[in-house]
Amino acid sequence: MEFKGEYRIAAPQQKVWEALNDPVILQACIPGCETLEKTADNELKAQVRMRIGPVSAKFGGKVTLSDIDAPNGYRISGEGQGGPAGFAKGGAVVTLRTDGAETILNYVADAQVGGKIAQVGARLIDGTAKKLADEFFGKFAEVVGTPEVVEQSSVAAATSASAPSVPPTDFAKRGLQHWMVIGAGALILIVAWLSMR
Amino acid sequence: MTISVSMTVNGKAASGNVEARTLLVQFLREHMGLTGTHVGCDTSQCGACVVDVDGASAKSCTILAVQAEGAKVTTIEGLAESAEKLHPMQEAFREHHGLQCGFCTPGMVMSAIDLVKRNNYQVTEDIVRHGLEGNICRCTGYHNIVKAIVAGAASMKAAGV
Amino acid sequence: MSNVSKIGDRVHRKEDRRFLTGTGRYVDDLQLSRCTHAHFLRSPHAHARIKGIDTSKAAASAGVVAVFTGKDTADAKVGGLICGWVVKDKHGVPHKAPGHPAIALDTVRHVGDTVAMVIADTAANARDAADKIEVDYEVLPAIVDLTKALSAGAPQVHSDVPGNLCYDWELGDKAAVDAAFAKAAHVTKIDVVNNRLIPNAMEPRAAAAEYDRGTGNYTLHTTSQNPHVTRLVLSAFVLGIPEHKLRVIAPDVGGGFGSKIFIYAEETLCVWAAGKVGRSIKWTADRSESFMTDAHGRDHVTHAEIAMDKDGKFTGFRIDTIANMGAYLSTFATAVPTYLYGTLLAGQYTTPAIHVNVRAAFTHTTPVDAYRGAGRPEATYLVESIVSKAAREIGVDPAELRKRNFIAPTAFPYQTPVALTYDSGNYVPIIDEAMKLSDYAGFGARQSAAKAKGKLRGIGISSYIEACGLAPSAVVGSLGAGVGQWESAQLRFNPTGNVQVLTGSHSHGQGHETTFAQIVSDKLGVPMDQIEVVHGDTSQVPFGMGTYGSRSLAVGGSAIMKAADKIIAKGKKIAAHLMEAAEADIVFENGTFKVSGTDKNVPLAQAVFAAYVPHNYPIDKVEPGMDENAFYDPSNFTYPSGTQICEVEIDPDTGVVEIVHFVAVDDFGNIVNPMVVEGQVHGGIAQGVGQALMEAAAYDNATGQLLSGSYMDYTMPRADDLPSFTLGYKTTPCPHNPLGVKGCGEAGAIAAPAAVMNAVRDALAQVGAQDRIEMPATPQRVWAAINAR
Amino acid sequence: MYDFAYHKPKSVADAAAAVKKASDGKLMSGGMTLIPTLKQRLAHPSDVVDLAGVSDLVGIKVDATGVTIGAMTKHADVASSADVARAIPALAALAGGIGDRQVRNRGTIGGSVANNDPAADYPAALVALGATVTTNERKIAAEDFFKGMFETALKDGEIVTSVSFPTATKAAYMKFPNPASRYAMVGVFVAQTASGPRVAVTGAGPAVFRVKAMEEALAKSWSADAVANVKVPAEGLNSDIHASAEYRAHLVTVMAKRAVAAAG
Repeated sequence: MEFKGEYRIAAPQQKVWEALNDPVILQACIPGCETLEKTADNELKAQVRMRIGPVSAKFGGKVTLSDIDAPNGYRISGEGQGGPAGFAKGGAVVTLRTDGAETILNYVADAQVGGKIAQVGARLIDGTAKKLADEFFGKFAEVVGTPEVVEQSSVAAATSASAPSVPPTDFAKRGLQHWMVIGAGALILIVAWLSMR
Repeated sequence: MTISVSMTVNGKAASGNVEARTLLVQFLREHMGLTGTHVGCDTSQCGACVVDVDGASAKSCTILAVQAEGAKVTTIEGLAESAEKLHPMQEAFREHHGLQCGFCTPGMVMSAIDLVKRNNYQVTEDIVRHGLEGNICRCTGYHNIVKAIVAGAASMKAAGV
Repeated sequence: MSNVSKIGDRVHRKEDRRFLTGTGRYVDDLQLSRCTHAHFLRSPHAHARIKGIDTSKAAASAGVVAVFTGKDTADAKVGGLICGWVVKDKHGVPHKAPGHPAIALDTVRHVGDTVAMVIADTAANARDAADKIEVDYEVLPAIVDLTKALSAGAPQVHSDVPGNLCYDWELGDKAAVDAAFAKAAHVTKIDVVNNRLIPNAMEPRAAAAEYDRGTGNYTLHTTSQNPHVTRLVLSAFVLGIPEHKLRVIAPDVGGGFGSKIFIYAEETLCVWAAGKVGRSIKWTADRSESFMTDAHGRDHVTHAEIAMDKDGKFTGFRIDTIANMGAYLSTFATAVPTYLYGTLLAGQYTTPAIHVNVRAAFTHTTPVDAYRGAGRPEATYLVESIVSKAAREIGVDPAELRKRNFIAPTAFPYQTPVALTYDSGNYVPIIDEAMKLSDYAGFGARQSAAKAKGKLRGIGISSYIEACGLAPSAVVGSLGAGVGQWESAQLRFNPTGNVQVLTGSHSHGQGHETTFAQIVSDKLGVPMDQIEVVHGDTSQVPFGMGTYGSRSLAVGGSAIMKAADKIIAKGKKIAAHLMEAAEADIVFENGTFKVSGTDKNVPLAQAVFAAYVPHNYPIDKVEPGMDENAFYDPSNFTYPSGTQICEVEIDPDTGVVEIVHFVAVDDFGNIVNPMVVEGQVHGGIAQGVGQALMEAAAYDNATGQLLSGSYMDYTMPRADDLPSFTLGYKTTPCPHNPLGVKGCGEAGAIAAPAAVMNAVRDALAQVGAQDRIEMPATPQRVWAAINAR
Repeated sequence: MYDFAYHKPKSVADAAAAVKKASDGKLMSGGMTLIPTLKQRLAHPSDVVDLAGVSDLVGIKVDATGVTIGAMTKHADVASSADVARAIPALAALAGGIGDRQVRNRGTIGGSVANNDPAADYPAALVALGATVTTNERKIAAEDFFKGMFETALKDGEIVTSVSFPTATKAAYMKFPNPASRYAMVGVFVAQTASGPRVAVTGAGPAVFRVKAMEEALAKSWSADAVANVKVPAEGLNSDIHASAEYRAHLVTVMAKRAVAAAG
């Protein structure tokens, strides 16, 4: 499963870069995130209590940053262990570029799940990713504000019955925006969440 | 958490102390020694574990023993009148070679009986094929199972069971 | 049931009563005293280095008796699991045989590879404890895509197997094939994928091991198709327990389809650990484990070309196949894509020149081995697909093209260009009967009617040949088999006249308790209810080779016939003495010894009684007792053949393929019990249809994760996926075994994939999509084929 | 399965209290999803609160305006109810096609809607018919109830007590099952309701959704042909080894067409 996207963020590049590296912002945006702490310069440790439907479990994740090119981007990779549920891992190359007073964020991310969750929950892997993207978005919108999407990608969000009049593409845009917020470290946590189903 | 459960199994009172997580099929197999009810999968699809709970077929691998508190449970061991006289559906399976390795058979027979009763003893090949949606057999290709159930429906009706 | 049965009677099965009343005894049904339970920790990764394992929390967990890792088994010098068939490559070099430890030592090589064994007082406690084992994995790149496994730069599965190549094998005359293609009037080419299947016997594998400290004896109750072979391998190669100290019992076994032939890590470890902890250990796989660890089947990719002359006669056939071995070599893995595949590529045809090249590759997937048909379904699918494609290309009816190329009935024994000598057969009457039963002539009208309602109808033919009744020991030995391929039987009469038939074959659904009893009843005139067939216990039954490859009746049944002949011969001596006649004058008919030309007679039961109570007995000439052994080693394989015709209707809106009619006409030689044979054919067809339309083991190419790891995603054929089948028979008896039988267990699964897929392709040809579909032809794939641009 | 504390309260209030009191409590109705999840060790609740003891959650009431089904009513009972078959035949037919016979004998409407599996059948009926979900605290319109994948408007301790379906002049449900699991790969429920035509799709996306374009087409002309050319965008739809998003999008149109034809 691969995600990519491009976003225009109404903030200067340095500020976006800092947000990408701010565990406090990230923890606030990740539902169920119990701890998120820097363990070294390029390493974060996280504990996430995650629930999707009947599934509920605790995941431990480790995140590593590499190819750091401040404030232009980095590669982030990591994995989460969910005990008997299996594991999730992933990585993303995130790049930032200034466009006037705003910042364009690009990412190419891949996510993998394994063990029991891949074996019995194949049908839900992609959907879970989308759902989690949506959850991040909602939370981030509160925390940071509403950025603007310039282009869509393969990631789309839930077409919820609660807003039936909105065509799926609008939801897709909303879903995509999450990724800007999620940025780096959070992606891995999302992946860890995926691994629950 | 240990809980005491009581139910009626094959017409006899049965009780035991189980963990909350104990499944009905585990209670039947491990506490009661009724090993005719089998476990063939872990996602509630194969139907090897089908038993009758209060007049309806059910997958005993997806019911907690505590959920069956007070229930009347019938397993494959409770069908035949005697060692010599099989239930008409069991007899139909034998007559039509509706089983090979025998592992799915108890669940298949229990489902078949429920299927026949719910269709008021009037079943066609098509009804039977669709009615077996919750049971998997790997040996027979279903051909003879279907024949057996159609025939078994008629003998159940004739026998009034 | 106090009747005498004859060969050919539809006798109801003796075994059914216990299965129907829930009193069968499968391994998991056993209640052993002071029994502990094992749980195996599985690798969640397809390829990883184990940097460390911390079992301390697991060992301290409630109820835990022991925790073992690869280090423990290595320290205890537990041997690796073996492959029992040595295939020599095109240069005469034996296949690569990398190590296969029962518990991974430092590297895991497929999802589900065994990482640790936990033994606890209950199954739940064992599982709770396994959750607490901490494994530090360094995840490594994995290769699961067979088409890329042999490419330069592919991740290596074993450091001692360069390029992942297990062997590069060939058979046939390459120069003759090249010459045929040089002169060909037409060449048809095809690329096929033979999809990986997961056997899914309904009873998951299980083991219950006991160790008796007083005697040092081990007992393993296990879900095996061949308990003696299990004992042999565990004793001689893996555990070193003397063979006479290990008893292997395969009680009622809930289906095998090949997957229970092999010697697996879990059963092995239960035996070893029972000795180690001094208590009984039981393990029953859950379905998830079955998906990950039962040997899978098939998994080939092939390019093939067939050359024809201007009359549509096949003149040359060349085949290039890559076969997946998985991460390790399972017990008979190497033989499947070679001697059970390459040798069958002549099919029913006179193609004079055939050359096949098979490269076997290691990948980070569950090991692949024999699954119902084993090699022969792959061969049949290829041959019958390319023949139907050729017929379409040259504009000849596919039935006609087949008939044009069939081996003539007068040509038997027929030597093929790929090693085998077919013993008997008559193919035209079979296809004619199949065409009649399927109303082949009326298909055009049905296709038009379907078209009128927007549906695509197609009809497909598959004419298969198989080599079964495995087989002459000398032949398989020369080809690399590590075991003989005879079968044993013992007829043990009791003084009161009833008889136990001990067979080295093993029934796990095939009905031996009935058909073998029928043979004895017919041959010796003993009533069915006086006969009991005993199998599956190494301490009761003489060494036997077990059941696979449609061999039980042809080889095991023949051994019973041979033992019965010995009983008759001995009985004649006793009867001659009792009737004061010359032995040469004694005839045996309907269970009675008679003096020829007189009305003097001695029933068999009386001779038996005399043998056990030899008061009036020719003790100087004959030993007392009536208990005869026989070992039968056939002089050739048997060659069942047949034609299946499948008719499908495709809904182009959804891509759903419905099988509207399925006909199978087989030549199984003589038939002992038609009811049982029909059941075997039905089940085989269902598995073949499953392969063609729905079943596939799906791995994620990037990670090696098994995505079809439960019945949520692995499509098992259900009752409403299948029609009722129409069956027919034509018989040419096998000329070289005493029953004239050929074997029927695999035929359905061998022929059906090509019959179904040829029908699907025929239907799709109406929209030009016939070459865009592979097995399994799922609704999505059919829809995509129709709508491809 | 990990062990847990088991409760079987006799009232909705007691059930709500029990689940609130638990550190990590789970409500169980039929258990058809929860128990397999627990067996796979994908959840580790401290407490399971079984609603089977709450007898007033079971039953079907039919009047001139519609059908009200108690939360603990089993699928098999909805499927075989002559009253439901008379009032909203498509609903009875849908219930008769959920899972398999044994699942229908245990699974309940309350459990199904509260779980909101993306491939569940009932949500399509609720949304298409404009049903109302009643809980121990309030009434929620179906469209506000289903929030996303496995996500509903239910708050902690809130318990579905019944679902009320208004009748429709025409309605039908067509399901294309996943070949392996038999869950809905795509299911389309169409209804001609008092407020106009409604088309709800399950299985195809992360959660049930309506297809406005089809509804508008049906408003103009209630016929299979009207929806036959309405394409649903593949973007955002589910994709797995059985069906790509494109194939699912295509099936939505095919199933919608068939559902309209079946509804008459």
